[in-house]
Order: sequence, then structure tokens, then C-alpha cells
Amino acid sequence: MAPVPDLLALLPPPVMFFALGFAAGLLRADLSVPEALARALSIYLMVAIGLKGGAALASPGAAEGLWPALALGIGLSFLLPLPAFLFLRGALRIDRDTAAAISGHYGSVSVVTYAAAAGTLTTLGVAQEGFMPAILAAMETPAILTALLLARIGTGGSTGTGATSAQPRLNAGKLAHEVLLNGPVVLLLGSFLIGFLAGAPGRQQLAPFTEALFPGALCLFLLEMGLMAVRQLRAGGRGLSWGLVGFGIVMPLIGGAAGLLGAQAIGLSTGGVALMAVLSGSASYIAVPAAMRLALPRADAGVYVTLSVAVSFPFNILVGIPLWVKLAGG
Amino acid sequence: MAPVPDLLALLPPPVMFFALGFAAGLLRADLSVPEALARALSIYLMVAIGLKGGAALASPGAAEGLWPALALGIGLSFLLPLPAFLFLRGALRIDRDTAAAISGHYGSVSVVTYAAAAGTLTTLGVAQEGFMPAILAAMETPAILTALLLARIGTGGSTGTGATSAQPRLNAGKLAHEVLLNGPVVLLLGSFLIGFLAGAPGRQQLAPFTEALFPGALCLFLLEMGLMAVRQLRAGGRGLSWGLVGFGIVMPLIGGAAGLLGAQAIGLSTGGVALMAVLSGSASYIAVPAAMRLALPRADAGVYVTLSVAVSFPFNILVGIPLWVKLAGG
Amino acid sequence: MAPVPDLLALLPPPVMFFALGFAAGLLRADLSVPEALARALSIYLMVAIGLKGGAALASPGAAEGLWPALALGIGLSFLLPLPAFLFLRGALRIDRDTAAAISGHYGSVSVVTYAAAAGTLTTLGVAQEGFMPAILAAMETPAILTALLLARIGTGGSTGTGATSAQPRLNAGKLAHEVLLNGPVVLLLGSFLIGFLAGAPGRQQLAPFTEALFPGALCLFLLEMGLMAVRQLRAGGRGLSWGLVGFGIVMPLIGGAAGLLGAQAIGLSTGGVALMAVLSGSASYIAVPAAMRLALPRADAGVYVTLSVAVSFPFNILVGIPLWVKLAGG
Amino acid sequence: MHNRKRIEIVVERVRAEEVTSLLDRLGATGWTILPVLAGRGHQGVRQGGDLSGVLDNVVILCITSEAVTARVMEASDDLLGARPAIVSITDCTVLRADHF
Amino acid sequence: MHNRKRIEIVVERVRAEEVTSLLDRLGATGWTILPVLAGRGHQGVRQGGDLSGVLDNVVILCITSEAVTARVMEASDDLLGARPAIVSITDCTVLRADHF
Amino acid sequence: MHNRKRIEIVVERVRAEEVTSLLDRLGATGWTILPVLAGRGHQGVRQGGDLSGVLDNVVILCITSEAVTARVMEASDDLLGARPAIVSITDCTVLRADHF
Ligand SMILES: Nc1ncnc2c1ncn2[C@@H]1O[C@H](COP(=O)(O)O)[C@@H](O)[C@H]1O
Ligand SMILES: Nc1ncnc2c1ncn2[C@@H]1O[C@H](COP(=O)(O)O)[C@@H](O)[C@H]1O
Ligand SMILES: Nc1ncnc2c1ncn2[C@@H]1O[C@H](COP(=O)(O)O)[C@@H](O)[C@H]1O
Ligand code: NA
Ligand code: NA
Ligand code: NA
Repeated sequence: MAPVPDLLALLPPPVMFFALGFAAGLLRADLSVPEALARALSIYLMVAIGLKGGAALASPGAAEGLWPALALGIGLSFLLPLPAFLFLRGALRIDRDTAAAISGHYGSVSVVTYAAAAGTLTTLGVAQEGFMPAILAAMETPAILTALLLARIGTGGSTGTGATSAQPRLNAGKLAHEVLLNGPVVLLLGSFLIGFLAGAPGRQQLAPFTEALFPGALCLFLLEMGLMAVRQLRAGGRGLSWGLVGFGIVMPLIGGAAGLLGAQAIGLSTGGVALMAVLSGSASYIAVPAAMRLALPRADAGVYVTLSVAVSFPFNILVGIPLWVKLAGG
Repeated sequence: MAPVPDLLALLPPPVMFFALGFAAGLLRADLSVPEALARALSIYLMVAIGLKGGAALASPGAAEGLWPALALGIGLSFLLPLPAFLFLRGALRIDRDTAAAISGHYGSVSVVTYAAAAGTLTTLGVAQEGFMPAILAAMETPAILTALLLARIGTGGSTGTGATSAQPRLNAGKLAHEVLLNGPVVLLLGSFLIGFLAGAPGRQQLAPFTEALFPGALCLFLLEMGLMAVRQLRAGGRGLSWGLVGFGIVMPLIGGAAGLLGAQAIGLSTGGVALMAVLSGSASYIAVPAAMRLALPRADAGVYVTLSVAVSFPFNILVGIPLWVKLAGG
Repeated sequence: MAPVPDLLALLPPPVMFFALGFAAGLLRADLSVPEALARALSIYLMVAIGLKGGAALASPGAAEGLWPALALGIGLSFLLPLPAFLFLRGALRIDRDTAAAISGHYGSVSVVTYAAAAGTLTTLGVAQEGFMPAILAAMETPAILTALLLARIGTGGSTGTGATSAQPRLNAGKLAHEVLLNGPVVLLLGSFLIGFLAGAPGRQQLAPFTEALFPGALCLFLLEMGLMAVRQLRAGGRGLSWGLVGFGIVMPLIGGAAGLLGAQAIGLSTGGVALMAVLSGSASYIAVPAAMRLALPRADAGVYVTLSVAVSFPFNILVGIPLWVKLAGG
Repeated sequence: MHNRKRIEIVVERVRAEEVTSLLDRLGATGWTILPVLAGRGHQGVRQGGDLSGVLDNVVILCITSEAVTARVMEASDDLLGARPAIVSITDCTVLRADHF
Repeated sequence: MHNRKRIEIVVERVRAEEVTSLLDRLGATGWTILPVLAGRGHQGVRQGGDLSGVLDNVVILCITSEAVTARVMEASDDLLGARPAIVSITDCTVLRADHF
Repeated sequence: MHNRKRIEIVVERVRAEEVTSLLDRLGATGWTILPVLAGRGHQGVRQGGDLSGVLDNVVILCITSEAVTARVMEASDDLLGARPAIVSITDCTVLRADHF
């Protein structure tokens, strides 16, 4: 009764737990994960990713290729919202604020999608650049700026049409903080720096926490993400047209392809190429929603949260990661 | 100053933590475990038990003896509520709904009692069948059906006595979900399946999470169970007559003896016999209360929760497990 | 790109995480740790410290020197509030109740400061007495009694001045529980006892939980302590005069010096001397605030919580520990 | 400023959905559910936090018109039958009448 | 529909038990305790979440008769002496009069 | 026993600070923020617990004078503009008039 040999690589345990959570949600099973546990696990994953990446970067020669990769990641985060916005406005006729907010999510990245991909690579024994967590952190925010720009452009002409179309007063200071100092960026970069400074001895001391526990913690977290995806579909699904659902599937493919080609162009390793594709194809569900809620209060939070958490996240976990790993040659 | 050599086997650390929590509760020490931690630990224990069992079943020959054990467990879960109900109605004159609800708890099982017993067996180095977590999951629900049947039987004749004795309208769909798709069953079976599919490589990857952490997590959880037992005694203890307390001690002995004899009859290993006795003797405190609350709203939740959590659970931890392990020949 | 070799010892990862949390708080980054996680980690740290200490004491000859160390710790806890109180009353003219409450915090101890110091010693490879966690537990409460005495002394003469200056009726039973059975003491002593009884085999079984995870858990917890320190400064900082801030820095130096000299006098090991200095210099932020709130309701909770959490804790983590470790000869 | 009623219901968490769907059916335009730490009533002290969750209560808050309130009053006795909830009603005023 | 009073008390979590046992002693038939995230008053901003729990507040809700309410009003100033709680009282109506 | 108003506002957690600083500016002497589990309104069901926190609501409670209440009523529509909150106002009495 031995399981199919390659199953573990195609469908690693964390992904199966995502499916379990999703199925339990669909069947309305009486199962829930405490919110504090979900938040705790998400903090743990970011700290562990950061620490591991920083320690990897501290080893000799590990910084080679960092700058082009960084430039690529930041560039993709800045630019990917553009096609998203044009499509949402042009083809789906979504209102400007909501379209801008959605497009910001797809330029930015999802930490857990990254974590799941990194886990798959580890299982497959595919190496990757140590600096990838820094790329992950760097890609969180540029897309937010593009989204805000997209929301503002073109509203200049309509200021005369009255109070309803005017942008609400924006607390610029608060927004800047939200954009630059959002939780994931601070945690990832902070842990990355600490991991770098602590180096090999620090890594060894923290390994039981950051490395040995990682797959198990990811399983629990993806269980909750499966439950959350269904919860969001139920609460916010009515707001999603079929067009939007299609967008939530196609956009990760466009983003992922862009990341894949770019990473191959700058000569990243197989693992690096796969991760860059995964990052570009993923959509934020922590930092960007929080920033958009403050900056674009008239955008429909139900739509962008649901699209990101309940459509694109599952698609990336189930289809995106295996696809990019395969195409990268893993 | 070396401790008594055999103490660890008789009173392993998790049980001592239960005693600590219980004592702290009795002394009204200012100690509390956040509810989210208790829920998180209970999710962790179920996932870890399921994964480990599934991986064990994936090893060659491990499924031998599964079907008789499954039949035994399901049969016990169906049948044990009967003597419980007869005693509660006949000797203690408990109202029908509350008697049915209580009896359902004792046919079903307690995941943490199982976990504590499994821990004791590991400490003693006693082997067990890998499929036992599947038996655990299978025994959760049959007792709920028996309890509902017991509550309905005989109320048919009294429908004429007026509104107060009529059963409230039952949301059958919701109840079916509660019964078939309750959290523990979904988590245990889902993790079991994932553990099975992931097999040996998956087990190895997840071992630091599911196995190395298990004893420590169990310690923390039993600390909270000790505190919770006293909390329940304080809040719901007034509802417990001495007769009910006696029932809460004798019923685990009856159930445990039935499990022990049945398991020996079908030829389980020493560890399997001990675990089957522990399961049959244990009383549910997650799935069954939740189902009963919906199905039998007139049953007294204070009584069944308190009896299960504050009387039978401590008895099983402190007396039942050592007894069944000993009698099984461990 | 290897980090400075000695950095890890001077600034171990947990301390860097404290700095990260503090910086994130100062910059008002949108980062928060769920309260349940903070409480869970604090329970974990106490259980792990207790278990490890108890197991260490169970090894042959480990109890040597226990009694003098216990007497020293208890004595310091009783006496250190005295200079604190005199200074607060005499130099800073703080009201009697608040002065008494504050001084109680500085006689008592901080579990996390202890944990951070123990982590530093482990990193440096400096040995320590196994019974130190028992000293930690023993030092929690004596200071509370001194503080209450200080608050009562001298109010006897002013009973005639009317209702406003009379002490509120004190629920003595409740207070005694708070003092003797506060959470940290029960958890530390209980786990210590369990660790002792479980001995070497128990220690081995629980090591992945209590030892391998410890540095990582400490990192997460200190991240939250950094955030909490800033949060407290923001909410309660207005109540702190510069005099009080100075007190919050000088008092740890006085307490630490007393602990250092005392520990050297009774001949503790290098690690023991450092830990005793750290304990004496640290200020409670769990047990003592809770006791003071009940016993001295007119004392200003904003002041004593803020002073302990947001001034002395950071000072001890960043300056105190390296100082005492250095002076102890580590 | 428009007059409305503020209905406040203490009920078991497991039955909250029954109450809110009753409110929905009777025409309420909205409701809010708040968590409860502990309580006391005729059944004695109720302290949440057991793992099955059956001892948790919630407070349901609903601001609605007099007409809907009247219907809720009639219906609630019926629905809540076996395990009655605590229902209290207060007069209040609201800003935008069309919202309630 | 019977007239009652709805008493709402904001008080420190560590003192909540004192308040509820006062309510018990004065004849209230029940009460409900709700958690508080943050607050501001004369003592400034109060944000829960420190590990000692001394900065947490709760809201205690008690629906009771006019007579009990009068007794609570008299007694509360006395009991809460050192650290006064915020007490407000509203008129309300309830369904089953015998329950309160 | 002094007459005051009890303002109750349901609003997104991320906007709570805007509301409380409005209350501060308009002269309220205090407020209390309570957590919300779930709710329904014109925008449909709102269930907290997503990781970004943007779907969480809170209840803000403010006991204050008639004068401050009037100012709040005027200002709130303006401030809350884009995403309106639910505001209800009840009469209440309080113990110590100077506190509110
Ligand atoms: N008079 C009351 N005032 C406020 N809450 C109450 C009152 N009576 C009961 N409750 C709440 O309703 C719950 C159930 O009440 P009961 O069914 O009477 O035990 C209690 O646990 C309290 O939370
Ligand atoms: N006017 C008010 N309205 C609502 N809650 C208040 C008010 N004043 C004070 N509070 C609450 O009562 C707590 C203690 O108030 P205080 O003792 O005045 O600082 C505050 O933290 C608030 O939660
Ligand atoms: N009539 C109502 N009574 C009580 N709470 C309401 C009501 N309407 C809306 N709410 C609350 O306000 C939130 C936002 O409402 P809305 O903007 O209308 O969707 C809802 O999620 C509810 O929590
Ligand atoms: Na992306
Ligand atoms: Na059983
Ligand atoms: Na000290």
C-alpha cells in the first residue's frame, strides 16, 4: 500500500492541507482555526523566511546576482498593475478605484505562496538564491504606488463634477507608513537583516525553529487558508462576476510568465527562476488590502480581498507553483 | 537526588501537567491559558495524530487487522450509549434529553485522552497498530446517532401532552453536518489521508513538527485541561449530583473493559488493546457537545460538558490510562 | 560578506528582534503580534525554563549551593524595594501608593530578561547552576509583601484625615492568592518540580520542545516586547517624568550590582553570578502589576507598567545583560 | 434624526445564526454580533472557553424600525423556544433613516 | 413588554468580579460581560494587551428592575471608590418580565 | 442622576482612530471600543478574520452631553463620507455628571 512515488513532489503535504481546508469549507464542516493562530503562523512564516534568507546571504559569494534580481522584482511590481488595470477598466468596466486597488494586489506578492513554492523546491532538492526573501520583501510595495497613481490619474479632470466624485481627503502620512512600513515588509526585511548579521552560528541555533518546524507550520497555515478562501467566497463571492474570476486566473499566468522570462534573462538558477515566476504571479492579501483600505476607501474591499484570497491564491497553490517549477526546469 | 526510576512511566510529564493545572485551579491561582492557544493545541494534536497514523499505515503490511478493529470501534461507539442511557434514566432519573446527550458523550471518544495514552505507550516502548488514529476518528460519530435515537424513542407517545414535551423543530441538514462533518473527524481523517499519501518521505519531512514537538505540546494542553476541569466544576458543578459523579467514574470503567475484551478477542497488539480500552472508556468533549447543543437543545449543556471534562477526563488521565495499559500487558 | 565574529555574543538574535520590534513601534509600522501569541509564548518560556531547571537539578550534585543562593535571592527581593521607595518618595515626591507599587516591581523579577540572559550564556558556552529557575520563582513574591508594608506604614497616623486618605477595604484572601499563587510562580515552580521528577529521560523526551525551540520562541516574544514597550510609552508615557525615567535606569544598576556582589560572595559560578545580577536588576511586569492593581488600587497603573515594560526592560535587555555577563567574567 | 428601536439579544453562539436569519426574514436591514466573555442568568454562571464552544454566548445588536421590532417580539418566543435568549429593546435615533 | 433598566458599566477587568458580585447581592438576576479593545477617559488612553492584564477593561451589562437599579446607583460609588467605573443607565423593555 | 446621550457607532476597525479623534476634537471626554465578530448591512455580510484585517468592524461607545452629540451628528456624515458607519443615539443617565 505504498503511495504513488512522485505524489509528494506534485502535491506536497501543505498543498494537500490547503485542499483539506477548502473541501471542509465547501462541505460546511464545523471546523475553524482561531484567528490568533492564523496570524501567529503568518508572523512565524515571515520571520523564518527572513532569517533563513539572511543567513544564506551571509555565506561567501551568495550575493552574486542580487542587484539584477532586485531590479527585476521591483520593476515587475511597479509594472504588472498596468495591464491589470487596463483590462479591469477596459474589458470588465470596473470602477476606477476598485480597478486600481485590484491591480495593486497583483503587482505585489503573497508570502505564503512563496513559502509553499520554497517548500516544493526543498522537497525536490532544487537549489535557489539565498537572497530571494529580500526580493520578496522588495516586491511588496512598489505596486501600491502604481495603484495609487492609477487611481489619481484622470480624476484630475473630474474635480468639477461635485463632492461624490472627488477623492476623499487622504491622510498622506498615515498612507506613507502603510505603504513603506507595512507589517510584512518590516518583518521580512528585519528578519532578513538579523539572519544576515547572525550568520552561520545564528542559523544553527535557530534552525530547529526556522527550518525543522517550517513544513508543519505551513501545513497548518494552508489548512486555514483553505477554510478562509471558502469563507471569503461565501461572504464576498456575490461581488465577483465571472469576468473577475477569469481575471483572477489569467492575471497570475501573465505575471508568472513575465517573472519567468525576466528571471531567465538575468540568469537566475532554476530555483530562482521558479520563485521569481511564483512571486510575480502571486497576489498580496495582507499588505496591499490594508493600504488600499486607507488610500482608496471607495474601492470595494469585498471584491479585492475575495479575488486575491479565494481565486488567485488557490489557483497559484494548485496550478501555478507546479507549472512554474516545471517550466523553470525543476 | 535522582527521581524514582519508574515514575516517568506511571506519571509521565503530560499527566503531571494536568495535575498542576488542576491544583492551580483548585487553589484559584491566577493562571490562565489563552483560549486561542488551547484551540490551537487541540488542532495540532489532531493533525499530528492523523499524520503519524496515516504514515504508519502506508508502511508495508500495516493495514493488517484494520477491518475487524474498525468494526469493533464503530460497534462500541454505537452500543456503549445504551447501558449509559438505561442507567441515567433508571437509576438517576435524569430527564430523557439530558440522559441521551450524556450517553452520546460516553460512546464517543476523547482525542486528548488518546494522545496521552499514546504518549505513555511511546515512553514505555510498547508498539501499536498504525491505524489506531483511524479507529479514533471512526468512533467519534456513531454514538451521536444512538443518542439521537434514544432521545426520540418514546417521545412519540407523549406528543399529546403539549408544547413543552414536544421536540423542538430540528434543523436536520445542519445536524447531519454537525454529526458527519464535525471538526475532529474532518481533521483526523483528513490528516490521516494526507499522512498516508505522503508516506515515508512526507513523514520524515514533518517529523520535527508532528513527533518531536508532540510531548511538549501535550504537556501544555493538559495544563489547560486541568485548569478547564476546575473551571467547569465551578461553573457547572452544582448541576452534578453524587450519582452523576459516580456515573462519570464507573462508565469509563465499563466502556474501557468492553474495549479491552473486544480488542483482545480480535487479537490486537498490546498497544492496540490498551488504546482500544482507552478509547472506549473516554468521553467526548468537542464533537459531541457541539452536536447535542444543536440536536437536543433542552438537554442541560452544563451537565454533560462538566461531567465529561471535569469528572471522566481527569479520571481517565489519572486512573484509566495506567489501568488499561497495565491490564493490556504493557 | 561574513558578519563581525563577536556580534552574535554581544547582540544575539533575540535582542536584535527586540530592537526590531522597538524600531517598528517607533516608526508606527503596521505590525502587531496577537495578544494570544504573546501570552502563549510567555507561558511557553516559563514552562521551558522550569522544566530545564528541574531536570538539571535532578542530576547528581546539582543541588550544591542551592540554599545560600535561595536565601540571597529571597533577601534581595525583600530588601531592594526599600531604597527604591525612599528615592521615589524623597527625591521624586511620588505619592505613597504609587511609590510602594513601583518599588515592588524592582524587588521582583522579569522572566523574559532572565530567559534572554540564559540564552546569551548558552551562546557564550558559560555554565550556570541548574537551580537558577527556582531562584527566579522564589524572587517573584517577597518584594510584593515589602511593597504592601511600605504602603501601609505611616498611613496609620493619617486615618483621621477622612475617607479620601483611608486605604480602601482590601480583600485579603484574594490578595494572598494573588501574591502567593500568581501565574508565573505556579508555572515556574510547577514545571521545575515536574522537570525534577521526570529527570533525564523526561528531559530527553521534552528537549525538542523546551530546548530546541527556545531561541526561536524567545525571538518572537522579544519582537512583541519591543512593540509593547513603545505601545506603553505612547499610552502611558505622559505619566513619566524625567526623574522617573532616570529611576528606571539607575534602579536596575543598583539592583544588579547588589545581585552581582551577593552572588560572588556566596561563590556562585560565573553564569550563576551573571544571572543573579540580571534577576536583581530586572523588574516584574506580569505578577507584580496584577497584585498591585488589587492591593493598591490608588497607585497609578499607567506609571508602574510603563516604567517596568518600556524603560527598565529595554535597558536591561540592551545594556544590563551584556554588562552583568561581562562583569561576572563571562 | 429618526426614531428607531435598538434590539439587543444575548444568545448562545451556536444559535446565533438562527437568530440573525430570523432577523433577516423579518425585514431587518442589518445586525452586528459581539463576543461575550462571561455571564450569569437563570441557568447560573456561563463562562466561555470550553473547546466545544457550546458554552459561549454572543450579543446580537439590531437597529431597526418599530414594525420589524414588533414582528421580532412576536416571533422570538417561538423560535427561541427551548433555550430562551435575553431580549431587550431600547428607543434610539439614527442619522440616515433609509439605512434601517 | 415590560419596562426595565439597562445598566452598562465600564470597569477594569481585574475588578469585574467585585462589580458582578455587588450586582448579585443587590438582587440582579443576571449580567453579561463583554471584552473591550481600547478606551479613553479621564486617565487617558487605555489599551489592553499588556501581559499582566491590569490595563484591560470590560463592559458589564445588566438588565434589571428599577428597584435594583436604584440600589446599584447608591452602592456603586461606595464600592468602586478608588478607581471609579463608568456607569450609564438606559430605559428598555423586555419580553418575559419574570426573567429580570 | 444626570441626562446624557449614548452614541454607538459601528465602523471599520481601520477607520476607528479617525472616529475617536473626531470625538476627541468635538469635546467628548471619553469613549470605549468593543470588538465585533460579524455583521450584516447594506454591503452584505461582513466577517472579520482575514489576515489583512480590513474586514473587521468595531463598535465605538461614547457617553456624552447633548451638545457634543449634536456636533457629532453634524460632523459624522462629513467625515465618514466614503464608507458610512452605523450611528445610533440613545438617552441615558449617568452618576457623576462632571465625568462626561
Ligand atoms: N438580567 C440580565 N442582564 C444581562 N444579561 C443577562 C441577564 N440575564 C441573563 N443574561 C445573559 O444571558 C445568559 C443566559 O441567561 P440564562 O438563560 O437566564 O442563564 C447569561 O449567561 C447572561 O450572559
Ligand atoms: N464618556 C465615555 N464614554 C464611553 N466610555 C468611556 C467614557 N469615559 C470613559 N470611558 C471608558 O472608561 C474607561 C476608564 O475611564 P477613566 O477612568 O475616566 O479613564 C476608559 O478607558 C473608557 O473605556
Ligand atoms: N441595522 C443594523 N443594526 C445593527 N448593525 C448594523 C445594522 N446595519 C449595519 N450594521 C453593522 O454595520 C456594518 C456595516 O454596515 P453596511 O455598511 O450597511 O454594510 C455591518 O456589517 C453591521 O455590523
Ligand atoms: Na504579483
Ligand atoms: Na467512549
Ligand atoms: Na529585581
